[in-house]
Amino acid sequence: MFDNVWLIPLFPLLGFLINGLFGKKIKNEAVIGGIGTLAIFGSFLVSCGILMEMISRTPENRVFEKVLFPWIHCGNFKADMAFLLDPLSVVMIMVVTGVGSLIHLYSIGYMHGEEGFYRFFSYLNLFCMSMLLLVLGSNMLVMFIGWEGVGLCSYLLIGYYFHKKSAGDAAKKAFVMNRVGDFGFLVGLFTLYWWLGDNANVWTINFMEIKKAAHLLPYGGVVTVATLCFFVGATGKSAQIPLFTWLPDAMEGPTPVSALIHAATMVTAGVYMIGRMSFVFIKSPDTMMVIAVVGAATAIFAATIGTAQNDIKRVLAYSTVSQLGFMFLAMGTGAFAAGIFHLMTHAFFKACLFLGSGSVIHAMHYALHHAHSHDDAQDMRNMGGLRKSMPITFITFLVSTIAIAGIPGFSGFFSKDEILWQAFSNPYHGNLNIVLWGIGAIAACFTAFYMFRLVFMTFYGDCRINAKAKGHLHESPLVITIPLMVLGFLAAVGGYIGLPKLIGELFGGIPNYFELWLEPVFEQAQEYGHHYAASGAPHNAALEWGLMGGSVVIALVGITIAFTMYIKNRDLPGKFTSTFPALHRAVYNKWYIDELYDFLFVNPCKSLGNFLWKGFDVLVVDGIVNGVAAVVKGGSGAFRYTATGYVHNYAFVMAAGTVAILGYYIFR
Amino acid sequence: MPEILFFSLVAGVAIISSILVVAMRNPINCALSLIMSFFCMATLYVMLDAPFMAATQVIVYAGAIMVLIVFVIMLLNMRTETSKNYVHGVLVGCIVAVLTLFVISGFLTKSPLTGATGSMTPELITKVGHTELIGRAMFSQFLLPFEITSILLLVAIVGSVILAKRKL
Amino acid sequence: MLSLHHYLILSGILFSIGALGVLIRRNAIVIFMCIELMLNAVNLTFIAFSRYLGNIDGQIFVFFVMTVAAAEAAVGLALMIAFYKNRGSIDVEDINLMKL
Amino acid sequence: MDYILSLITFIPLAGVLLLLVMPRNNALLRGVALAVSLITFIASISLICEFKSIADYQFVENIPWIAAGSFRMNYHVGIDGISLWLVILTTFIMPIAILSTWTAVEEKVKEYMICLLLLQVGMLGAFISLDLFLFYIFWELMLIPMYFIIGIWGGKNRIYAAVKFFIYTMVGSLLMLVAIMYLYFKAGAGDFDISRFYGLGLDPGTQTWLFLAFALAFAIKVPMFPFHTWLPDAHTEAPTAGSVILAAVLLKMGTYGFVRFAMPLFPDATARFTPLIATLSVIGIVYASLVAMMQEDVKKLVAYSSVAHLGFVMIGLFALNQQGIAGGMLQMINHGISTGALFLIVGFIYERRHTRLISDFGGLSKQMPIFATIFMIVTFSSVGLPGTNGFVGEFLVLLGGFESKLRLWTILASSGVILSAVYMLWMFQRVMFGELSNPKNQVLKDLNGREIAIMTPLIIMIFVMGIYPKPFIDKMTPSIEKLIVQSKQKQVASVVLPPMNMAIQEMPAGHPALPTGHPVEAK
Repeated sequence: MFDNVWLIPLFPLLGFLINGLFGKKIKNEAVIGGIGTLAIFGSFLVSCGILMEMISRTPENRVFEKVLFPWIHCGNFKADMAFLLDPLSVVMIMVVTGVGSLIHLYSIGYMHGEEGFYRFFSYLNLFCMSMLLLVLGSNMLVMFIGWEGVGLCSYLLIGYYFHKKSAGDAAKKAFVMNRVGDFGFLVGLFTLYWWLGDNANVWTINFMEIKKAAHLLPYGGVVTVATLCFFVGATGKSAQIPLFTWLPDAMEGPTPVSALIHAATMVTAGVYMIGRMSFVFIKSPDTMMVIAVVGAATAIFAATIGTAQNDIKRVLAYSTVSQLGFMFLAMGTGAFAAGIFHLMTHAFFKACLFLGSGSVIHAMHYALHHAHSHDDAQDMRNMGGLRKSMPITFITFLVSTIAIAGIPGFSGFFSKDEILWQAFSNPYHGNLNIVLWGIGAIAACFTAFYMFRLVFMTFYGDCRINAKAKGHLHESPLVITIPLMVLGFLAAVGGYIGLPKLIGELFGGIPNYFELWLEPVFEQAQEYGHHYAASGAPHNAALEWGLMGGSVVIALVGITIAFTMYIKNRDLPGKFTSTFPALHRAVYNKWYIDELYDFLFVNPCKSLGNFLWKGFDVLVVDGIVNGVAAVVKGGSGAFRYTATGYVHNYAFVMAAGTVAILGYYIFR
Repeated sequence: MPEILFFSLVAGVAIISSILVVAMRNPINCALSLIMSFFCMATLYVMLDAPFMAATQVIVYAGAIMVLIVFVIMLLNMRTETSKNYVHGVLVGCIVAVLTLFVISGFLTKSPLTGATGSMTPELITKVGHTELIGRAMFSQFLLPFEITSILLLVAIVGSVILAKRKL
Repeated sequence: MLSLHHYLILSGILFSIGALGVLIRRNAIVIFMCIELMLNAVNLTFIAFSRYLGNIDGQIFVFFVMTVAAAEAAVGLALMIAFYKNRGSIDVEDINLMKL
Repeated sequence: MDYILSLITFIPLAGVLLLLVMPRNNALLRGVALAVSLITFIASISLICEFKSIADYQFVENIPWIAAGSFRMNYHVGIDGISLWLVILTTFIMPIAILSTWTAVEEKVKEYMICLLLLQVGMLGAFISLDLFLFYIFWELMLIPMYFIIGIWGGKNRIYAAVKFFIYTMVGSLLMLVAIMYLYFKAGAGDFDISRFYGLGLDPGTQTWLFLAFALAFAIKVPMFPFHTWLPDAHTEAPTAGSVILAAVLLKMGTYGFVRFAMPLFPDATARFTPLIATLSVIGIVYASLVAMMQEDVKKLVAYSSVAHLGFVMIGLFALNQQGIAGGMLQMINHGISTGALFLIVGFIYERRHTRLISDFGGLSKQMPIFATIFMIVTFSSVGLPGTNGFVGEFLVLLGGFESKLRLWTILASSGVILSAVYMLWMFQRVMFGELSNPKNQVLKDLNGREIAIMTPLIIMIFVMGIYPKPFIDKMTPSIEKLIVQSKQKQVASVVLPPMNMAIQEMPAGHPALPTGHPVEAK
């Protein structure tokens, strides 16, 4: 089965080609959607087969590399088109193909009747292929194909409604910001490759070979430079500070896109990349700290913005940024398995939330359309009380919200709690740990608050929708609700494969399967970590129980505040806003980060470009050129008068010349 | 002596008529003066024992070419030129012309004036006849150039027809 | 006794007069006639030398010169007619552009 | 097959002669020109098949041509891995260029086609010449048809652009001619065979001046930063085919000149000027990208992007290692394909709307979906998206640069990766996205069969080179190795073994005594 790994990206590629080339002629939405969905579902089946086989193998035999064909071979540089299978990439392909299949299915319903239906599915398939290349790539360059490929697809899909200017802007912004990250990725790649080659004579970009040679790398120093560069790449792709502003704008794309790309898969690529190269990252304590701090900062920062947004998708977008911050916090604290675990659970509940919001928007849109109203279908202030008309959507949404808020028993609790515990108890950051934990905990509180605010505003209370539209509200069709139900189910129970040890012990020593599964991947990293950190976290069961309880309480506090503000006492938000107008304005306007970037980068670049063009290129460079030409022309103008064009002038000169020459020879 | 006297007379007429060619305002007068000059040339050719050349001179130059020129002058309907359109750069022109003459005379005095001699004596000319001599030379030794000349004339005919016809 | 020198000097004078005409006249046809004059002066030289050297080649050359002059007259006059049709003048001062 | 190179080079010339005698039937003339270029292309395919991956020159022909005593010029041609792909690129681009102005050029079609084919002779000849003098002849030969193409069939400001292009290039090439002469007399009597000049061992001072003369000629052609202003003018004014050829092949003359002549001939000077050239290249990349960003004319934008791309090529070449040079060479071909395609695209919309201002467009995606798809693929190829050709070249260039001493420059140059995305996507967005508000744009027709046929081979090449560049790299690898050795040998000698340097410097003195020391290669 391992040998057939190439089938996984191949199916979506075929789907992309068929839909892209012939989709316009097929026209039948069922066929197009069917092809797209089957393509990714085929990949899912192959992935399942691979997962089965991997489970049946012993942990030592779980790494497998499949070389398809040599790609770039040049001198000592070798990059093959090759795929790597190990427990980590299998987790990722399962998530990508699994969630991807559901979202494809959902899209058939959601995108029904849209212009360019085939275009959407071909892009979606292309995205899946790129994402699978990213996670399967056995060297950095194949990963980079996927890395940029998903950026491209994200560009295409955000700009799907290209006739809207905002969509085009958002798409461009996303791509350019990703490009900034890619720049970091490339420089990091170069640094690592060059250093290993120059100093250790290991010329490679293959992950497994680097892993073997990782003991040659120093602690800190050049590794810090390289990993920081990689981390810049990760911030770009995973929307962390400072490159996070594209993600909320990316909500211009259709909702399934937001669910697939901007929640479940693409944005987690940065986390995956750090996990993939954990053995390099861990060698630089400074980078680890930077990652942890950036992660924590992003988590709290995005969470604050999320509390004040009214667009249902924007709230979810900021929530995604915030949750990604949690993942980076995990990575930065050396809890790689926990980060990946949260990645997975997040993929379930956030995909479910996005799809749920999509279902709501779909319904709202339909209703508003039939009521001939121009109200914004995505504005939560126009919703309310939807739980009666959309029960399935409501239940799955609620389950996912509970999961993300961190209520015990649901998947989010296990993963988030693990991260917070690791942030508190990891051996790497010393006194910083308590700060990291504190920030994480507050961010968790905010998460619970804004998510329940979302639920309360959307599904509870009075229906604020246009009265005419009210009657048109109805539950979405089955093709939309089935993925919701599956994802909702996974959001609820998906956490049980990574039961914290503490809880597992209660139930007769159930191990943390997920951690166990990934252990061989991160073993080496942990080993390196112990070189400079105290070996093993201080294991204090009481403390861990305490913190666990603490995080539950924090989540409940957030929910309670939301309940108070949006159910019980509806005047509170208004009061709050009028009490702190400046704060509200700042939060509502996303802390003016976009404006800051415009001021710092975009506008200076534009005016510099304009100056260089009109001021320098035309005036100075071309001025010199034309100046030289003018001088020559002026000089030759003096001689020009000898050439009058009159025959007799020439005849005079000729005759005089002949006479002079002959005279000279005769009379000399 | 009478030869010199006759030469002087003919040369004088030639020079005067040439000056008239340059000086007359009406192109027709110029042309007529030129014909006069050509006839003087023909006379000189006879004096130089070249009667065939003299005949050719009269027929081709004074006859054909000048008729052509006069015809063109008539065709273009040219009148006497006003003083403004008459001449320009007289002084410079005269200086150049005088210098030319000066150079030629210098050449005459300095040069030995010799060249490849041949066997064509006046006696031979009277005996055989000038025309025959020319004919023999032309159609034996200079046959190829002669034929090429005919091509030149053909080209000239074609050229002039095209040039004159294009805008008609 | 009449010598070669007489003819050559006469020829030189005629040539100079012709050259003067070419240089100072404006009317293209007159200039053309002056050129014919110069050619004739040269012809005279050729025939004079031919006579005094006893070599007939000079006279043959005159023959060719006449042919060239005839061709020149034909083409040159055709050109002048064409030009006159375009410009309404054959003043050389109007002939100062390479194109019409 | 011994004369295959000459055959390829002079088929277009035969086409020129054929066109000369043909009646002025535009359709027929176009057809014949296209057929000639296609035959040339097909003939050139055999080069790839027969080419062996070795460092030596192949398909060599060496025929004595001009001999004046000891002064000899040979018709000496041959290709190695470096010139092979450029020859193929030339023959590949030519039919496309001819097709591109199939309908746009209506006047003087005969002369136009003759110019195009003559241009091809010049370009091919310059790439295959192994004799400096022959190279110079072809180098100048290229200039004239291009001058006419811009000057006669160009846009509004064509005379200015054509003259600027001509004089600019001429200034550089005259300096090069002087340098060639100097080099020749330095080497002593004999022929102009470049291999004779490679091992000359000039002293560093002489090398400096000669290198500067050569480098100026090539830098103008590339064009490198302060000498680039002729390019936007020439590109904007030239007809589509002119722009395509200019971008795809003519600019490569400059970079090819560096690889073939300036670098191996003057190793010491190369080492000395590497920082300067790298600096100019980096400035060129960033500067041209920023300027391109603000352009209002699509064609000018693409022209400035050319400057930026060629900056990458220069960095790669002067990294002087396998990756850098291979990347540079690939990037040369890539640029030929992608930027050529971009100019074609600009040509398509110009033919329809007779404007190139970005502000006149917007929302074309809706009206022209096929065009939009092709435009997007080409845009992303130009941006260097992995999977397209642009990436492989750009990546290898940066990798090579990073491995060499030019690390800092490379990092700065990498920022061009971001900027290229900014200006290309911004342009793409403004032209293709947004509302289709202009009524003139609402009646635009999508690409027709001919236009799709033009773009298809380019699109295919974009992906082939992006996904499977191995054959391209493999064929050039041995030649690049040789080049690196040649360009570095003296640096090593002068650094490691100073006494050796003396010995080499004495060599030229003994050289003239052995005028026959370079036997004509028997073939």
